[in-house]
Amino acid sequence: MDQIILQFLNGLDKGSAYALIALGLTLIFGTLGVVNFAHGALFMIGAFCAVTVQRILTLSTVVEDPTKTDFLGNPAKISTPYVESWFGPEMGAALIDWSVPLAIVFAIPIMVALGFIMERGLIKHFYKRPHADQILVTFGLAIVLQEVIKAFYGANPIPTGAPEVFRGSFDFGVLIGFDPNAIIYPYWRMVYFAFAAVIIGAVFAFLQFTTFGMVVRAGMADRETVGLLGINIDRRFTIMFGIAAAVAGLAGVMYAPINSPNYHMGMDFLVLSFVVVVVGGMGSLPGAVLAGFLLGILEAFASMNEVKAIFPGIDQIIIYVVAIIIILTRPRGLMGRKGVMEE
Amino acid sequence: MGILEVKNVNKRFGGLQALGDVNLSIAEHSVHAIIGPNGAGKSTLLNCLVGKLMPDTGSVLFDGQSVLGRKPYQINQMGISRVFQTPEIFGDLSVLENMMIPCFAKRDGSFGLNAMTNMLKDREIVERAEHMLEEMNMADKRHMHSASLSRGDKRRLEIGMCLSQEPRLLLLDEPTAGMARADTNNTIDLLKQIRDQRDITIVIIEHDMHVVFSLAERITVLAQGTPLVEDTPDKIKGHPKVREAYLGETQAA
Amino acid sequence: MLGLTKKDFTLFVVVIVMVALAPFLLNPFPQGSSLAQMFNAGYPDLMQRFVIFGILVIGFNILFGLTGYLSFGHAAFLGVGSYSAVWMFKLLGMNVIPGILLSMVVAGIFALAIGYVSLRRSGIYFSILTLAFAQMSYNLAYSVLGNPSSNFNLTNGETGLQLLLTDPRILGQSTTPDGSLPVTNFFGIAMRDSYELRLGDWLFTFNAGYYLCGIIMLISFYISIRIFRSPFGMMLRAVKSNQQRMNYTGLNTKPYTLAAFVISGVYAGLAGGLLSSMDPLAGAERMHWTASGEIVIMAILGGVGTLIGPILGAGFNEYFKNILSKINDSVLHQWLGFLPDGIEDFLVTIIHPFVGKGWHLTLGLLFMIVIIFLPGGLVEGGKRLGGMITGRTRRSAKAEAKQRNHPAE
Amino acid sequence: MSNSNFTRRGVLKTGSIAGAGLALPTYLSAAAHSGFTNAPTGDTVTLGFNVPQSGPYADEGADELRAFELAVEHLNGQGDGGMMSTFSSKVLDGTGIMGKKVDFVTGDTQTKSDAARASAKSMIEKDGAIMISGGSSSGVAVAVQGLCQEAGVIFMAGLTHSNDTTGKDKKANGFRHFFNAYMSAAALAPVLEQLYGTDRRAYHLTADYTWGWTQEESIAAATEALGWDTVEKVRTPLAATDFSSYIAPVLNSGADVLVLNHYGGNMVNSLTNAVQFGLREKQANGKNFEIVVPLYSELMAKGAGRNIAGIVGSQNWDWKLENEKGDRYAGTNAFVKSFGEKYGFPPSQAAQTCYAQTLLYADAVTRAGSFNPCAVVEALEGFEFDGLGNGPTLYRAGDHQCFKDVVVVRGKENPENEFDLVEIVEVTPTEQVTYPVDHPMFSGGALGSCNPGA
Repeated sequence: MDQIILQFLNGLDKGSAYALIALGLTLIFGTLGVVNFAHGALFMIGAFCAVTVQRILTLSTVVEDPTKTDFLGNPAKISTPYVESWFGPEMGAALIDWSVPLAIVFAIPIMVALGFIMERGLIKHFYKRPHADQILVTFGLAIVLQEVIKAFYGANPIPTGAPEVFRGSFDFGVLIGFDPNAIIYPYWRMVYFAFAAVIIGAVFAFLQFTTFGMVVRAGMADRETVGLLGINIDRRFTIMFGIAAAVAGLAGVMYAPINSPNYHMGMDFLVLSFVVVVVGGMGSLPGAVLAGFLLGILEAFASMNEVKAIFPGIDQIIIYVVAIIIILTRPRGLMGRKGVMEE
Repeated sequence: MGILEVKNVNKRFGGLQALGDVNLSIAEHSVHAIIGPNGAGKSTLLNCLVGKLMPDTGSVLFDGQSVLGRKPYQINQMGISRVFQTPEIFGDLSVLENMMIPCFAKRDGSFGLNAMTNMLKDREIVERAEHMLEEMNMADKRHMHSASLSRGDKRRLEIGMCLSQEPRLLLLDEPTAGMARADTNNTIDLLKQIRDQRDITIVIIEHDMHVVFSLAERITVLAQGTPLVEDTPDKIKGHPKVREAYLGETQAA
Repeated sequence: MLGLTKKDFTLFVVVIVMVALAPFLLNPFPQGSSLAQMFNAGYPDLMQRFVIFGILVIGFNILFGLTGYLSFGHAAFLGVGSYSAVWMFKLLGMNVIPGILLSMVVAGIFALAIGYVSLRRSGIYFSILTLAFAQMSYNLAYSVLGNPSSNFNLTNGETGLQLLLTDPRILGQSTTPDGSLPVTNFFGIAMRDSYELRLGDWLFTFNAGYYLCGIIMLISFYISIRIFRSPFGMMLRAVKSNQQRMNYTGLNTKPYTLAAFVISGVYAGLAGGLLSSMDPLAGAERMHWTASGEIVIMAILGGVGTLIGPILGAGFNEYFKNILSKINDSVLHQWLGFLPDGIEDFLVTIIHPFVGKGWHLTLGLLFMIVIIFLPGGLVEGGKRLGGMITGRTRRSAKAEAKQRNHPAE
Repeated sequence: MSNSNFTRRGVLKTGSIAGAGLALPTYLSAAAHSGFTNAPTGDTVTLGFNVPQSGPYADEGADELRAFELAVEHLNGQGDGGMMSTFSSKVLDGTGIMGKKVDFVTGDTQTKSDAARASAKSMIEKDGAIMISGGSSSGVAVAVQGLCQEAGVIFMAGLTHSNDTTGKDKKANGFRHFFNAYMSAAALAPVLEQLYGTDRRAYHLTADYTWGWTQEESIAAATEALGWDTVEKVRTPLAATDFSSYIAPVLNSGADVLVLNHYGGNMVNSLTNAVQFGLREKQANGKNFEIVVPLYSELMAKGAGRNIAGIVGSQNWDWKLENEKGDRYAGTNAFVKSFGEKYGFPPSQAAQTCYAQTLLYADAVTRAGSFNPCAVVEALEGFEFDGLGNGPTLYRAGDHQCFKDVVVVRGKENPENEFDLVEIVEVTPTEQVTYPVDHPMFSGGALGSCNPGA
């Protein structure tokens, strides 16, 4: 029982990441009708926003310390981050410690701007092109983006820690009557789950309760009619692209402490998030979120030893097995609409 | 016994009774029109005839054989061809190729792994397709990309494709919907020509009374999923129930 | 001739000549010159890859180009074919023919099974189904099915399935008299045998394996032309164009798409079998989704639904992949050595991120450029070029490009 | 950087023949050359350095490439000579190899068997490389080693740690300087005993592919010999990025040690996740919970950041070795100095192994007096040497594996700078990590006979 609760928690957390990425993908697909293979790259760039903020905060003055030597026998260099010399050691250290949450503030404008540039500069020329062309050009863009990141940051993962207060884990088990250590869960992952819930909630609320959101929803349902009403749907869709990019970017920023960011993390998530979107049903936002959590939880359960003992290797393929079963039994995924992407 | 016998067909969509106890008998070599206001169940009925929908109860017999439970392509192979409201043609293919496809379907059946012959060297098929194009007055357009045809030409092509299969029953779903008057008249002439020259039964679903009365020999009026009355055009024109239920509205509008 | 129209026959002859003379065409620079080091592609391995991936994409194009069904898991068939062929070399003997035949059969069976299930859906749902099957194959081949210490080591996991001195090879020999592995051969002609021709400063290599692959590629290409021009090919295009009309014209689309899927699966299996015949080691990576993606890229780069496009796309991709990754700074310095030092260093710094370890970046940019500016792929580029030369207006070339779903040359 | 030391081996070869006029057909195979593949005929000899330049191991590949370039410089008499001056064999004189200037070509393995083989093939077929070296994964090493055996060139393995490379997949033309999983386990066992005692219960998380399996087998055997229990061995998918669902059950499984048989990005992520779950602060069975990563590199330590602190693992070599453990490890400082001065940071163990392999090859050729692979094999088999940073080392004839001391390291709690992430805990002497050629973990293959190609 404790194992099941534990894996359920893990699943929620995996699911949060899947759901956030899938949500952004679906926003873009639902509004613009574009299959964006560069979405994983946006997630990755978000994570590197966190890395960059950490780097900026740790930019240092370098002085030579004659009492120590470095590996070549030259005087060692002592570096002091500027923030520590500006704001005092304590405040400076705190800023560095909180660099990931701080990065959110920086990531939003960067990601929105990146989204605008992508949409205006590239994607809009592909609205009328076949989906295969869209996939290919965005895939090319994804490669270019990740290679640019690689050129600047290298291929090695870059450790990006969560603030000190969120390190370590919380013992859930004790809370609900299990033995100590039976159900432990890291604080930062709880933060991530809560963060994902807030973002998802905010996106839905935005679409549900604002005029802007209403127009966009109407546009998702029937683009031409809304266009006929004299509403400039294109500009709104551009903004939606920016929002989707920001959602992916924020998912990446907050993910950085969970796994050290590396340049190909976007590609690692890309296929999975597409499976999530399709299982959820193309163009359905609730479907994407539901499928994200569903697949995350199933993936967590499949990695249990008890399950693997019965089906060896099931954790390698569970996502795909589930995807195949769902697509075959529900022709348009969990909540997909008819006629979307079936041609 | 007509060529098409529809008996006690019922179809519900959720709480909506789309078809209620429809009985219909189409005589061979006749032109039979089915009319009715929007939502009367015309399209649902048609879809039940061609295998797109499965009625909840009842039977549909074509030439004594049941069509129910068969796939659209199987029903087509039995001798029923369908013309759609908006012309359904192979837009990526040339006009000639469009015409060849039904010829192959007629000769080779629903599937043929005929992968190693050159289709243009298949004299029999090409001649048949060319002949049909001439009959449709489209021979000069044979190498055109069919998506670039005018709407009237697309309709002619679609009808020609259906006819090239030599069907015994031709179903037309509002063949002149959205057409300009001139195109409509051309289509009427074409259909008349088919009716007069071919050994064929035609069922036409139509909104345009001008078309119906120029072509049909018998008319069934459908209202709320049930046949209201069936008779010859002249009788239908004067039928009080029809005027009330249907024509009155049209004339008023 | 050969049942082809004059135009198709001309194209076929051009391809024959290209394949036959590739060792010359791909080695335009004299051996030893600085340009030769990087730009010459006339060595056996790369030439073999050109034609083998050509076969793969020709087959993929029969499915994607004609029916419009975008399989995102085609690499699975390549992998399955590769494994089958290596197993043949392990169990039976080193003649490539049984290996190639088995690879086609096994890939065909796989394609039949996967296609039967996946073709129940269309559009992106179909793509994701094929992707899911391929990723499952990859993951299982990499781990569970490839554990050397288990009794069921089908794929040898990460290392890849390889020949061992202890393999039975019942129709051949387990080891050669001098204690090495026997080499793959075609009735005695070793695949790696080459004939070298020197003409002045030029060195041309004629490799037996390349010519075997080349001949098989020509046969595959010929069959694909016949399929394109056949009633079957037209039906496939009709499927892409309007499935509804197909159904109401008495045609059952499922066997058509399934047949196309199996044919292209067999092509992929053949390509896999040939890869193994040229180099008898089959790695799981060739089934990874990025490998499937690469097939799609090659098809679209070349020109979807065209006859020659797949060959161009495969050649373009393989060429740049191999060439760019091998350029390093010392090569750059050598090329630019004629410039003054300052400018030379500056240029090397500029070019550096795009070559060697940055080859992905350049390839990504090339993909984008081709897709953005040549919606019909390289074939369209060729047409525009031809148009410019013969003085036709760009407009007409563009108009033609709009009809690129037609089988063009 | 404008010294273009690039003349292709073909220039002279062709030049000498060009006089003969045109068509001079020869079979590449037979005796047109000196009886072996790619016999160098001009005044240069080409080596092929096949390293991961793209993919997750690209940084490690870049470091290998730096070492190769340095080695080539030193062989050609440029730079300060590095370990050539400390190397026990003194036949290398800075004039290239046997008077032929050393040229090299580079390629990208992408850490994929297929791509690595294709890249090596192009080096052999197109560039005339006579030796291939490099790589950072065992799958690639085994695949390329097989290719070199068939093609008749020498393969000097780079970073490859699986037992199979010199075990069941060993080849006559292939040589490994790097240590292996068995040696890691044998070296770690006494240290683990000393640090954590003999009454421990271990939980293994293992990357589900060849290398992971051999390491799991080796470590489990070595720790069980100490008296440890193995609670569970769990295989994790290679593609996994989030290991939470594998880590979470560990604490409640009755285990008190977690062994991570992961490498590269897998290891960085699984270790990060394990620390996130607070495993290192927990108690189990009344003891502190411990994490062991049997093999990790400097780059992985860097990727894991401060999560690596206190984690015990093994390495082939460390740049501080000579400073801390004395001049048994001579050569280390010479290498660190020339590498550090050229590139500005200390070399990794991958760089050291690649540098040593290049020198060893050059030395073997010179001692043999021939580039013929069979002569080189003969010169390397049973070769005992010293002064390449690892102490006295033997290239064993039976399996072409180097036997030398193994370094046991631990992540530093408070690293002073970004290069100083690990501290040396112990150096386990050669005798303790040596095993017989027919050890069960290495059985099942045969070297076969050397293949000169031709």
